[in-house]
Amino acid sequence: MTKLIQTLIIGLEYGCVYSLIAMGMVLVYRTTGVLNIAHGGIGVLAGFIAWDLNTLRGWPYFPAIGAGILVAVAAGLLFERFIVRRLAAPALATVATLALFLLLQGLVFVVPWWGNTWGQVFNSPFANKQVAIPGADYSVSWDQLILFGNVLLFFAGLYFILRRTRVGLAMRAVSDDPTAARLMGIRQKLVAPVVWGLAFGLSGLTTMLLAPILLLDNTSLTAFTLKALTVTFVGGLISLPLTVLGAITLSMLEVSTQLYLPNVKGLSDAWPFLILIVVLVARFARGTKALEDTAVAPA
Amino acid sequence: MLTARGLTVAYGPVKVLHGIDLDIASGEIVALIGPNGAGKTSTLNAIAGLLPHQGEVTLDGEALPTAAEEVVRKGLALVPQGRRVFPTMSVEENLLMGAYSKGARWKGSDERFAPIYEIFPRLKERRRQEAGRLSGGEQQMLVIGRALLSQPKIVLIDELSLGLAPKMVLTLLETIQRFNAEQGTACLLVEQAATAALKIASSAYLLQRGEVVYHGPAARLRDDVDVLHSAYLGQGTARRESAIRR
Amino acid sequence: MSTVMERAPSELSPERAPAAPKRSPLNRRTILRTIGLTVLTAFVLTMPYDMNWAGSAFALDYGVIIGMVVLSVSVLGWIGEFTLAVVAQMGFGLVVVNLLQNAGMPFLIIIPVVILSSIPISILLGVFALRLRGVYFAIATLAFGYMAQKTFFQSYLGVQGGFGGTDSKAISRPAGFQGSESFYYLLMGSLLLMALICWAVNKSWIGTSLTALRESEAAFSVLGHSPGAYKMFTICLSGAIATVAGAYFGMLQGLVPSNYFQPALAVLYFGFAVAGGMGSVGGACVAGIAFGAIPKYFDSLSEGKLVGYDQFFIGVVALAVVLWAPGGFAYIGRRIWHRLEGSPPAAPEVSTFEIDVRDPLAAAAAAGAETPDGAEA
Amino acid sequence: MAYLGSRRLFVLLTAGALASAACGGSAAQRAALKVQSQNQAGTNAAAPGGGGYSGGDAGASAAPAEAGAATSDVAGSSPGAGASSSGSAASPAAGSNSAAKSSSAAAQPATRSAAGSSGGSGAQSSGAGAGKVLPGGSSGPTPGAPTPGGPPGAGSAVGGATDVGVTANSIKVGHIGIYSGPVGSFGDDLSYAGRAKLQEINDSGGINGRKLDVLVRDDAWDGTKGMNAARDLVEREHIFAFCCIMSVNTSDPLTPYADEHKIPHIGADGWGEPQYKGAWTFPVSASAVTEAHMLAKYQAEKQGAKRVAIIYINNPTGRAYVKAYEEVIKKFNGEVVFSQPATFDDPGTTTFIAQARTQNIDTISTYLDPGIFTRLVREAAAQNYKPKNAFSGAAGLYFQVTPNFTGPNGEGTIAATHWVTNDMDTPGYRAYKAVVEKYYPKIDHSTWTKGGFVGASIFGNALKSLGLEVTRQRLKDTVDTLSNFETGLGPNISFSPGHHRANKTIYLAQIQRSGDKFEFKYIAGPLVDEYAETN
Repeated sequence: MTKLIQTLIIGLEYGCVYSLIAMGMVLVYRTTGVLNIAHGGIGVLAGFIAWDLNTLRGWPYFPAIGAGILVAVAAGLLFERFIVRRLAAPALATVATLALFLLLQGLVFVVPWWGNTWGQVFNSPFANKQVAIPGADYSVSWDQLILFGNVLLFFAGLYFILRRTRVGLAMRAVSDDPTAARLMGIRQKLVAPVVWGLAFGLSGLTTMLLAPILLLDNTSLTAFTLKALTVTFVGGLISLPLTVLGAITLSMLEVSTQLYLPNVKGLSDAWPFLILIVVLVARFARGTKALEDTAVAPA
Repeated sequence: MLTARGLTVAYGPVKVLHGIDLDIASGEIVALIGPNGAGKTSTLNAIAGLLPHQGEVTLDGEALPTAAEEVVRKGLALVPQGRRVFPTMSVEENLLMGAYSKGARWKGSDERFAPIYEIFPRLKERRRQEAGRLSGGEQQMLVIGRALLSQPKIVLIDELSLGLAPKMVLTLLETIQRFNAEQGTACLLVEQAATAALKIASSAYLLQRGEVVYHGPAARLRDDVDVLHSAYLGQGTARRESAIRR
Repeated sequence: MSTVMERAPSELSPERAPAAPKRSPLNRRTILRTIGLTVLTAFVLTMPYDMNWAGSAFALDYGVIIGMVVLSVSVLGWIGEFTLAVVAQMGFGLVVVNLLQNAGMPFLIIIPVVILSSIPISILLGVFALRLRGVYFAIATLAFGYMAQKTFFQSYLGVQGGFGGTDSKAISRPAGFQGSESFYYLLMGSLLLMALICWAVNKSWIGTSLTALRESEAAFSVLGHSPGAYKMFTICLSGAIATVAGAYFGMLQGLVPSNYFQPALAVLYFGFAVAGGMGSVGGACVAGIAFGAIPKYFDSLSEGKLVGYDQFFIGVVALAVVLWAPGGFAYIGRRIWHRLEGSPPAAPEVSTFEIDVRDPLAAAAAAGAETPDGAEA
Repeated sequence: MAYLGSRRLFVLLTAGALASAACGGSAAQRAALKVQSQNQAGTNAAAPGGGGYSGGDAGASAAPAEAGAATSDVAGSSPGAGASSSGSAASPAAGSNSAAKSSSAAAQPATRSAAGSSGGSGAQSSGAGAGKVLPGGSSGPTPGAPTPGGPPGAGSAVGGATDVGVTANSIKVGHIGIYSGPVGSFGDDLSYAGRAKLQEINDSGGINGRKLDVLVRDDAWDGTKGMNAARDLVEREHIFAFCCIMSVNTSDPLTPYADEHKIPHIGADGWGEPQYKGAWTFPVSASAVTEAHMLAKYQAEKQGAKRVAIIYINNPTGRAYVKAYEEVIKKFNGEVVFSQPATFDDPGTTTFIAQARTQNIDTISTYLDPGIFTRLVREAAAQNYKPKNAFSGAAGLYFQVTPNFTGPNGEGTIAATHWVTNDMDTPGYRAYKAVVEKYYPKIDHSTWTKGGFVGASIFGNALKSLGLEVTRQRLKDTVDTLSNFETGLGPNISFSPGHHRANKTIYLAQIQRSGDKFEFKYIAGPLVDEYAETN
């Protein structure tokens, strides 16, 4: 019983992390056609700014992480305004996010007073607090609960924005058919900043949520980002619910193989690839067209 | 109302429109016909701001912007080829996007959609359904309805009939005619299957190899089968018939 | 025209540049080319000594190997794809070398076997390429690289220390090439050979077919060609280069822990390839050598205090390239060369990357934008 | 063209980097710059002595010399010790065997002449020293034969036979530290203690008139990088010897390399077993195997450990740690139920803890750095789990950062260390602390800082005892017969040829609460490893 609860909670924890990152990627990809590789880099930048303010400058915790996330949002807006907008093709913008990723990972070392940055402790005020689960010899830490809560909030928020708000509907229209969206009078110039700001802010938020659970360093999101990328595949880089489903499935599979089949070495790390093959075969069996970037035949 | 002077469009080194002139009066239905590759779609896309072009396009004497998202705000709506609904959005949401340029909100949307639902009752039945799952005809209704919701002075419709049953085409054309009569919305119809369009149009342009080879009353074109034939069958005949050029 | 890619590096084959009918530019061009080629050859031949002021010849060896890796990434640009599995392919090359050296095989047998050993993995990736395009293919290769690193390299090669899993012996350099300087000549020779092969392939009918394939796969297959075979060929070529690079990498380093085969590094190498000019042979070699060697030179300048600087600056350079010279170093190099020669500027190159494939109208616009009046001069 | 462009860019960028380091840099960065400028000063000082050793002045003459060195590498002889003089009267083959046999101090001169490499044997060596110039004679600035170039200058300053990396007034020493990488944030301290001792030697007059010119490199705790740095130091910078490298991942592969090139490495960290197989490597700290033995014994005897789980960094040392722990715990009827490798990018601590809980583990032992260890402990706390005997770990945990990172969750953790613990406050520890903190006041005193200090002390003493005749072979022979060197930090160090396992002593410390802080406190030791191999 305890083992099952354990599996579920750990699976959910990592599933949430993958989902957060993967959703940010899908959001950007759908609306702009750009694969945002910079996710890890932005998170690191925001995380270190918050850590700097909190531990080096003595800001209280919440204003510090708020500032970190704001910086991430601002970075998103600037990136959109000065770089993405200048690049006509999404594929070029994808490469630009890659450059940004390298730049930011390095930046953490370049700032002199951040010094050597591997593994900084950045505790939330809820460190070392946990809630026991009734009926099982197990507990969930507050930090984990906050992670779950935030993921739920983000889901709900995103759902609301995409369904009920003008800009959200515009985002969906753009992702469905950018040309038709233009014909409706939707200005990319207004949609794109929202998307980029949201995505970069999400990266920042993800770091803030993870830092108390893990340590903060310049690669803390990279490993997760790689797995999240494979998860986006499940939803074909389009469907948000499928992406989340894929994320949770992947983490559950990983955790349960590690806990129930500890002797099958390497299986848990092969899951991203195996899932990918399953998705491919399923698509193939259904006769769905091969996944590719081309959406519409030339007019 | 809508005028184009010297409209030129090129894909790379290949010119597809060689400086054509168009005039559409207020409340008029005009057909733009011609064979495959004559440049019809390019004309529409250029006017609507989807294609970079040279030449002057004005609406009510005012130069149209060159960006599609701005053109629609000036009161020109394009229904592009291929029934481009937003497939993952519901019918309602699609319609709402149509009203986007008029600052539409969910509030009061029912009243605003009412005229559309009245013309296309099928859409009302399926208002919550994903647009991607509608049939071809329904999708065409949706894109037309969507375009009308921006309350345009003129609507440009590209290949209304493509892939639709003749009966459905007829229904749609009748609807357009009705809307035109009731609201006074001008309409530029691009059609490859000319006969149906020519039925409701008052005047027509015949386009061939990027040039206007005929402009005049639609009825004449409709009745004079020879002209139409020559236009579609090749330039030899066309040159012989060039006498009819205005 | 929209998808013209750099076909041949000006550095390697300046005589291939389009002949411009000008008043006796031939003399000037011939002289310039002779000088350029001589300077380049001299520089390449003496590089370890020219650069000795900055650091050991090792850095350059490392750079040349990265040049091979980047070349392997860049070659895939011919079919309009990018791969993140090169790092895994390098790792397999290293493992093969280790096994063969433990079995006492000589160098001349090892390299052909390494090339052959790359084929099965390339075919596996090729199967993905048949079903997946663009970003999706990249993700598939990433998942493959991730699996290879986690399930195999980490246990076989260990972390940080090297060969933690198997207690194998360190890989040694081939006889006669033990020193960093002498090893450089072996590496540079191999890189030039690879570049030459790639260049020849790209110039042959295969290259022409690949261009056609990239422009329109449908049209290509309708004409009776098999897109699959061409794709598979390119992926095998790229895989063989990456695997050989991995083999040399093992020989250079001796002990290589698994952290050198993290999939995240593939993202870095892709960045190098873009900076060099995706699809370009010469650009890839130059970018790889520069971005590989310069940080290594930095390494010896400080006590690790410049550790993130290389990443930071590579990021800055990559961003600048994307913004101002999407054709990469290859494009910049050609422009400068043409200016020197006094021949008309190269046609502005647009890689497949520049077109929003989701939106045919935008693509058409992009294609049309540059043409009617000759666009930028 | 593009290449040139990018190079110019990089020059600019370098300038920017240096500028930013100079303006806003931390104390450590300024120290780094200082060392560099020192090095430069050393170069300049050496130049008039005859022959730059770095080949920094490129030019036509440098290239052939380099090529010569490279070919001699291929021939398999060492570039050091003048054995590269292929055409001279030296007999390179005579080298190591006879050296290994001669064990007494009295035999030293004989050994030297047998080795042949250091030229003449007597004190009147200046002429003989000149004899080991390359065939090329005066024109070729032989790597590492600086003194003979200018006989008058050499004569006036100091005499004595010299070797690669030794000039009239300096000895080039290579040091590789952990300044970046996954353990970089506390890894630099490991180097600072040894460097402090070397600096102190310089500040108190140097080695018989010669200053130590310490070239420092970073390995990012990565053996591959470390070996790159080592090759650069040996083959391009032509150092005389390595001193006090406290990074196991570099020391391990460096051992065979040092033997091959006959370069002394005094004061290695000794954590990895391969280091004890080297004739030219002299480890001063204890092996991870010894730590595992003593930890297992202590935990079995004092804590009743029966079911153990081990998480380890998957390098050779980590695997040896697991094996050694298992061997000893079995003798006490315990078992290692499962072990799991960890990596820095994805340590897998979550599932390790989850599995430990379901397997009824009473003791978790680790071979980790403080970073992953902290994640492990936090994970355990989040899951409301703590094994009965809490956590234990190899000397990698014995840092003050560990309790700082883990907070109350880490209470009860036992770590091994090879020297007296910080709270023992012996006179020797105070003396050590005084020297180290004079140069690096904020250092985190750990097993490794003490090891580095001891290594540097042995290096300095041995060099001093050589007099003016500083050769690699003599240094090796001297340290090889070192007997009962007083470290003042617990165990004393003795070497004999073929037996370099000098330190088999373990102290154990436990994280305990003191006030609102947590610190490592002495709980046991010195424990001498009775299971250790005898080599």
